[in-house]
Amino acid sequence: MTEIVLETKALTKYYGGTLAVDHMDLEIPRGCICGFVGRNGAGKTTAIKLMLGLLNPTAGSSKLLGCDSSALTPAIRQRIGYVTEGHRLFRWMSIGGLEKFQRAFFPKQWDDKFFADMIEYFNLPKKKKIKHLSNGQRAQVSLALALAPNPELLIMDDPTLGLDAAIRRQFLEGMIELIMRQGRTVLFSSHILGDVERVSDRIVVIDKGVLRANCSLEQFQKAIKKAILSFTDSVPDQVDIDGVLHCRRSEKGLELTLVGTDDEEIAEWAKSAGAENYHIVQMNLEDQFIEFTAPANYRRLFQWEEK
Amino acid sequence: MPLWIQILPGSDEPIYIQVTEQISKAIARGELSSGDKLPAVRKLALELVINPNTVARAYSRLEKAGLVTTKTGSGTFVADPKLRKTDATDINMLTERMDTLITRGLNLGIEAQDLIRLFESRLTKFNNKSNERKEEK
Amino acid sequence: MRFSALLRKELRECLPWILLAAVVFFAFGGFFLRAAAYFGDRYWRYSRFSPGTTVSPYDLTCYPTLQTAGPWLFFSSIGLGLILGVRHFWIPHFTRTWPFLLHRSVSRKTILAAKLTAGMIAFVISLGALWVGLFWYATRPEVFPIPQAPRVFIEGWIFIMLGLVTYLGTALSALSTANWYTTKIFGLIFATFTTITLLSTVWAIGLIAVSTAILLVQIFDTFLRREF
Amino acid sequence: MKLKIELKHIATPIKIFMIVLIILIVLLILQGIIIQTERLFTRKKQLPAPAEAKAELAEEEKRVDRIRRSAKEFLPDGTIHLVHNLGHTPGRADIPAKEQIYDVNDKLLWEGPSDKRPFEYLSWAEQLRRKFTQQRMKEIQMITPGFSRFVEIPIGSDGKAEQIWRYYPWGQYFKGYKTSGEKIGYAGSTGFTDSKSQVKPLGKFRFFTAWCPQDSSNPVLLWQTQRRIYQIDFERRNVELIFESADSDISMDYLHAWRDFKPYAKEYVDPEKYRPLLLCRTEDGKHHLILREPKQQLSFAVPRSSVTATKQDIFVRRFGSDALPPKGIANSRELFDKWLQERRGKPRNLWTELYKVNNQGGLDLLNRYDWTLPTPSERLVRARDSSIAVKRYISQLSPPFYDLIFRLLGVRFWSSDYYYQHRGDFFFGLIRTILDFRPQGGIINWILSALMMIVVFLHDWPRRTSWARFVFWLVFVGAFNIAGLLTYLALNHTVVIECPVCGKRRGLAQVDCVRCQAELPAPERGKLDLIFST
Repeated sequence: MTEIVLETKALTKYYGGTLAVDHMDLEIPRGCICGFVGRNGAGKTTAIKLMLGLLNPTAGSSKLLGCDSSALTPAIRQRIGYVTEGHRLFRWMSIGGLEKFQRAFFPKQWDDKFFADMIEYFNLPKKKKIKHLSNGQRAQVSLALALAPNPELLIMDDPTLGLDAAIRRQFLEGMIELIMRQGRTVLFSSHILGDVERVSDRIVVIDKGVLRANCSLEQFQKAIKKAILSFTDSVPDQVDIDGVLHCRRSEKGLELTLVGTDDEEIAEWAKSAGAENYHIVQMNLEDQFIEFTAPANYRRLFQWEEK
Repeated sequence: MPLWIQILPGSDEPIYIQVTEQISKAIARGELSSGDKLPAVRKLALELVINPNTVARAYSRLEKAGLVTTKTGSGTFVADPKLRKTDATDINMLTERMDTLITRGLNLGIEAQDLIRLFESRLTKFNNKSNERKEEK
Repeated sequence: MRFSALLRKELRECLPWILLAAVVFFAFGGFFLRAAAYFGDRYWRYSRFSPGTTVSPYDLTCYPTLQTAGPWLFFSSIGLGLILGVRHFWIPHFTRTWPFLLHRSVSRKTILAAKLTAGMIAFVISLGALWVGLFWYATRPEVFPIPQAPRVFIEGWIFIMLGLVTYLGTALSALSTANWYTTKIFGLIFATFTTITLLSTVWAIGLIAVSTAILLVQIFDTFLRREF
Repeated sequence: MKLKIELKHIATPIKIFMIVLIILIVLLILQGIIIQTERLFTRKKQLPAPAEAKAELAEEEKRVDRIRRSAKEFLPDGTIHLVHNLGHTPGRADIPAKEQIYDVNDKLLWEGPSDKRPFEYLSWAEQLRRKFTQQRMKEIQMITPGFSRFVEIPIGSDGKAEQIWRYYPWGQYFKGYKTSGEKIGYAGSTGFTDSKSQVKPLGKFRFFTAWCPQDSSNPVLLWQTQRRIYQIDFERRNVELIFESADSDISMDYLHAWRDFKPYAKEYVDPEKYRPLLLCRTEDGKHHLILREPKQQLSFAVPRSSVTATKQDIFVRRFGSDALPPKGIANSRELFDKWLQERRGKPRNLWTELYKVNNQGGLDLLNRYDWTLPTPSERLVRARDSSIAVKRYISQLSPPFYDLIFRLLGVRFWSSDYYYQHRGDFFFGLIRTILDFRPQGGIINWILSALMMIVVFLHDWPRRTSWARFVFWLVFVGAFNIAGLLTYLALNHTVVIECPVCGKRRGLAQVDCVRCQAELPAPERGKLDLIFST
C-alpha cells in the first residue's frame, strides 16, 4: 500500500448555518494525479482550504503528509505547493521581485534554472508588475512559482479557470512533468472534464459537500453505463434492477443510467422485463459526471412539447 | 517512424482504449512492422500530454493482446504476427464492429453484393501494401 | 532570512504611504515652523505688561516654539497609522492574497510579527527621524534662540506612539471576526478613546503602554486562531 | 501550539474588557445626551416673583433693609459707620453714586456723592482669588496637539525682552536664557546660581501671583510652595523667602499694600498710610501675619477674618452669623440637607467685630455691631426638576455595580472640597459622571438585570459548551446589565440548528448535541457511491 499523502477523517465544515463539507473521508496515495471534480459550490475550495489549515474544521480532522492540518509545521508547508484560486499574487510586485521573495522561503529547494526557463518559455518580462499582466500570464507565473521549488505535494485550486486552451495545456504539461519526478503527488480541482480525463489517475467527485466518488478514472468510466431498451408492448413502470441512477420513459422505450451493474445483469433483466432489444451505450466522462451528480428528479431544462 | 496518435478526450471511449486502438491500427496497417520500437511511456505521455499511467496501461493491454512485447530496460517492440494470440473477446469485438459496418451500409441502401465487392477491394489494398513492406525489408 | 524577506516585502508595500506622511509632516510642519521662526518674536506680548498692574498668570504661560509643527505631527502620525493599518490588514482581504501569504514555510506568528515590525519601522523611519531632525533644527540658535525644553521632544514621540496605537487599532478591527460590523470596528474605537483620553489627562504614557498591550494581545490571538 | 492556548486565555478576558469598556462609555454618552435634550425641551417652572415686593415697605422694614444693604465701615479709632449706597441715577454712569452715612444708632451723619466722603475708612486686605493653583499647573502640562505649555517669565527693558526664565516643574527651579540663546543661570530656593548642581528646588508648587512694580514692566512673582512663600524678582536677581512653616502646609489668603501699584489700579493702596502685609493660613488652623516696614511676623488663630495694618497699629475685622453650617456637617450630604431644611424660614442674625492686634499676637476687641436679617421671601421655589426624574429612569440601565463603586468610594468623594481639589482631572471627572448615573439600587434596575439574565440563559442553553463559561456569562450580564448583554451577544452569537437526531435546538459549535450527545449526523452512504481504495 503506497504511503497516504493526504487523509481526512469525517471532515465537516459549517459556514454559519450552511453546510460546506459533510463528513468527508478521503485518502490520496503518493505518486498520483488526483482530479477534484464537483459542481459549483460543492465545497471543493472549502475542502482544499481545510486540508491546508487555512480554515478551522467544525468537526473531524485532516492530515497532510502525516501532520495534522490545523497545526502544519513550517517544514511540512515547505514541501507543499499551493496555487490559490484565481492565482492571487501581490499585485504591486514585479515578477523578478516575486521570485526573489519566494526563493527566500525555499533556500535549498528553489530551482533557479527551471524557473528562468519557464519564464523565458512563457516569454514573460521579468520587470513587469503583476497588476499589468493578463490573467493567463498571471496563471503562468503562479504555475512557475509553484513548480520551481519542486514540491512533494502540489495542490491547485481551480488552476485552469478562465484560461485559454494553450495555457491550460501548459498547465497539464507542468503537472505531468512534475508527476514524472519520483514520489510527487498533484491534487487539482477543475471544471473541465477533458483536462481531468487527460491527466488524472484518480478522480474525486464531491456533490453538495458529500464525497460521492473516490476511485481511479478507469473504474469511474467503466462503472457508469447507459442502457436503452425498446419494448413492443407496454413499458414496465417499476424498474427493479439495482444501481439505477436515472430512468426516462418514452412511449416505446426506456432509457436507464446505471452505476456499477455489469452487462449480463442488464441482459438478464432486459429478458425478464420482456424488452424487444437493448444495447448498452458507453458515455463520455462529461455526460457520466453530469448524470452522476444530477439530482434524482433531473430533467432537461427545456422540455420539447409535442404540439 | 511517422506514428501519429490522435487523442480525443471528450469522446465516449476512454483515452487508453483510443491509444491502444490507434497503435494496433498502425500495426495492422503496416506502419509499425514487427520489431520496431514503440516510443517510451514518458515520451509518449509528454507528447500527447496525457498521464503516463494511461500510456502504461495502454501498452499493457497491447501486450496482453499479444501485439507488442516489452523487454525490460530497453522498451517495448512490435511482436511479429505469428506470436499474436487471438482470443474470443477480440473475435466477438471484431464481429460487433463488422455488424455496425454492415448496418451502416444497409442504412445507406447498398445491396449485399456491392458490400461484399467493396469489402474485397479494401482487403486487396491492405494485402498489397503489406506485400510491398515485405519486398522492402 | 525568511523573516527579513517578509519584512522587506511589508516595508516596500507601505513605502509610498510612509513617504506621503513624511512629506506632509515635513513640508507643512517644517514650513509653518520656519514661518513662526521668521515672524514670531514670541515675546511681543512682553510689551503688554504695563508697569504697576497685576499680571495674569496665564499670560506667563506659553506654548513652546514648536507649537506650529505639533498638530502636523499629531495628525500625520494618526493618518499614517490608519493608512498602514488598512494597507497591511484590510487590503489583503480585498485582493484575497492572505492564503498566498500564509501558506509559507514560516509560522503565522512570524508573518504577523513581520507585518507589525514593518509598521513600527515605518513610523520610526518616517516620522521619528523627521521629528528628531525638526527638533534639532528648532534648537539651532539662529532659528529659535531659546533652546527647547526636553519635555517637548518626548511629547513628539508620544504623538508617534499614538499613531502606532491607531495602527494597531485598525489592524485589530481588520482582523476581528466579530459577526456585527460595529463590534468589528471596536479596535479602532478603542484607539480613538486612547487618543482622546491622552489629550485630556496629564502625562499618560502609561495609558499608551496599556492600550498597546491590550491591542497587541488581541491581534496575535485573533490572527493565530482566525481562518483566512 | 503552546503559545496559542496561553494566549487565548489572556486574550479573551482582555477582549471582553475592551468591548464592555467601550459600550459603557457609549452608554454614558447616550445617557448624558438624553438628559441634555430633556433639559432643553422642558422649561424650568418658576413661580412668578411676588407682586407686592415692589410695594411701599413699612418704616421698620425699610430700616432693616437699609442696614442689610449698607456696608459696615470702620474708622481707625474703632467707630463703626453704615454706608448706604443709593446707587447711580439710572443711565448716567458719569455722575458718581449718591450715598448716606449713618452711625450705629441710625443717625444720618452725611449724605452726598460717594467720592466726597468726609471720613477716612480703613481699607482691608484683598482676598487672593486662587486662580493659578497646583491643578492649573498640572493642566498646562497636559499634552495638546500643540504640545504642553510652560511658565516663562520674559524680562527686558523698554518693551524688548532680553531674558527668559522658564520654570522646570520636575526640577522645581527657574532656568534663565538670554534671548540670544546663552544660558544665564538658575533660580532656586537659595537664590540665583550659575550651575545646575548648586540650585535647590523651590518645593512642591501650590500657587503663584505676579505683578509689575511701578517702575518697570518686568513681572515680580509671589511663589507659594507647599511650605514656603518666596518673592522672586528676576530683574534684581533676588529670591526672598518671606515665610516658611515648619510642619504643616500653608495657603496664602490675604495681601495688602504688598504690591506697589499705580494709583489708577483697582488694588491700589496708599503706601504711606498702610504697611505691606501678607496673611497666610497653615493647616493646623493658625494664621500668620507677615508685615514689612518694619519687618514683623505675628501669628494668631482667628478664622474667617480680614486684616489691615496702618503705620500705627494692626486691625482685624471679623464677620459672623449663625447661618453658617456647623463644622463637621459638610461631609455627609444627608445631614447637610436636614440642617438646610431647619434653617429655611428662620431669621438670621449677623455680627461684625473689630479687633486690634497687640505685638504678642493677642486680639483685643475694639467694637462690635449686630443686626438681623428678615426671612427671605420664598421668591424662587425650586421647580420640580423633571430632569432628576429622567436621570433616575435612564440610570436604571447602567450597571448595578456602579452602586458598589459608589459605596466603596464613600461619601467623602462627594464632599465639596474634595471636588474642588480634583476638579480638572479627567479620570476624576469620568468617575464622577459614572457615579452620577448610578442606578441607586433602583428596583427597575434589578428587574432589567434579571430579565437580561433570563435572555442570556435561554440564548446560551443550547449553545453552551462548558458550565464555567455558561455561569460566567450569566453573572456577567447580571453585573453589567445592558452593556453585559450587548457584549454577550457580540461574542457568543453562534448559529443554532435543529438537532437531526433528537430534534431539539443545538448550538453548531459543539461537536455533539447537548441533549442527546449525538454526533453531527453523517450523510447516509449512497449505494451508488464509487468509493474504491486503489
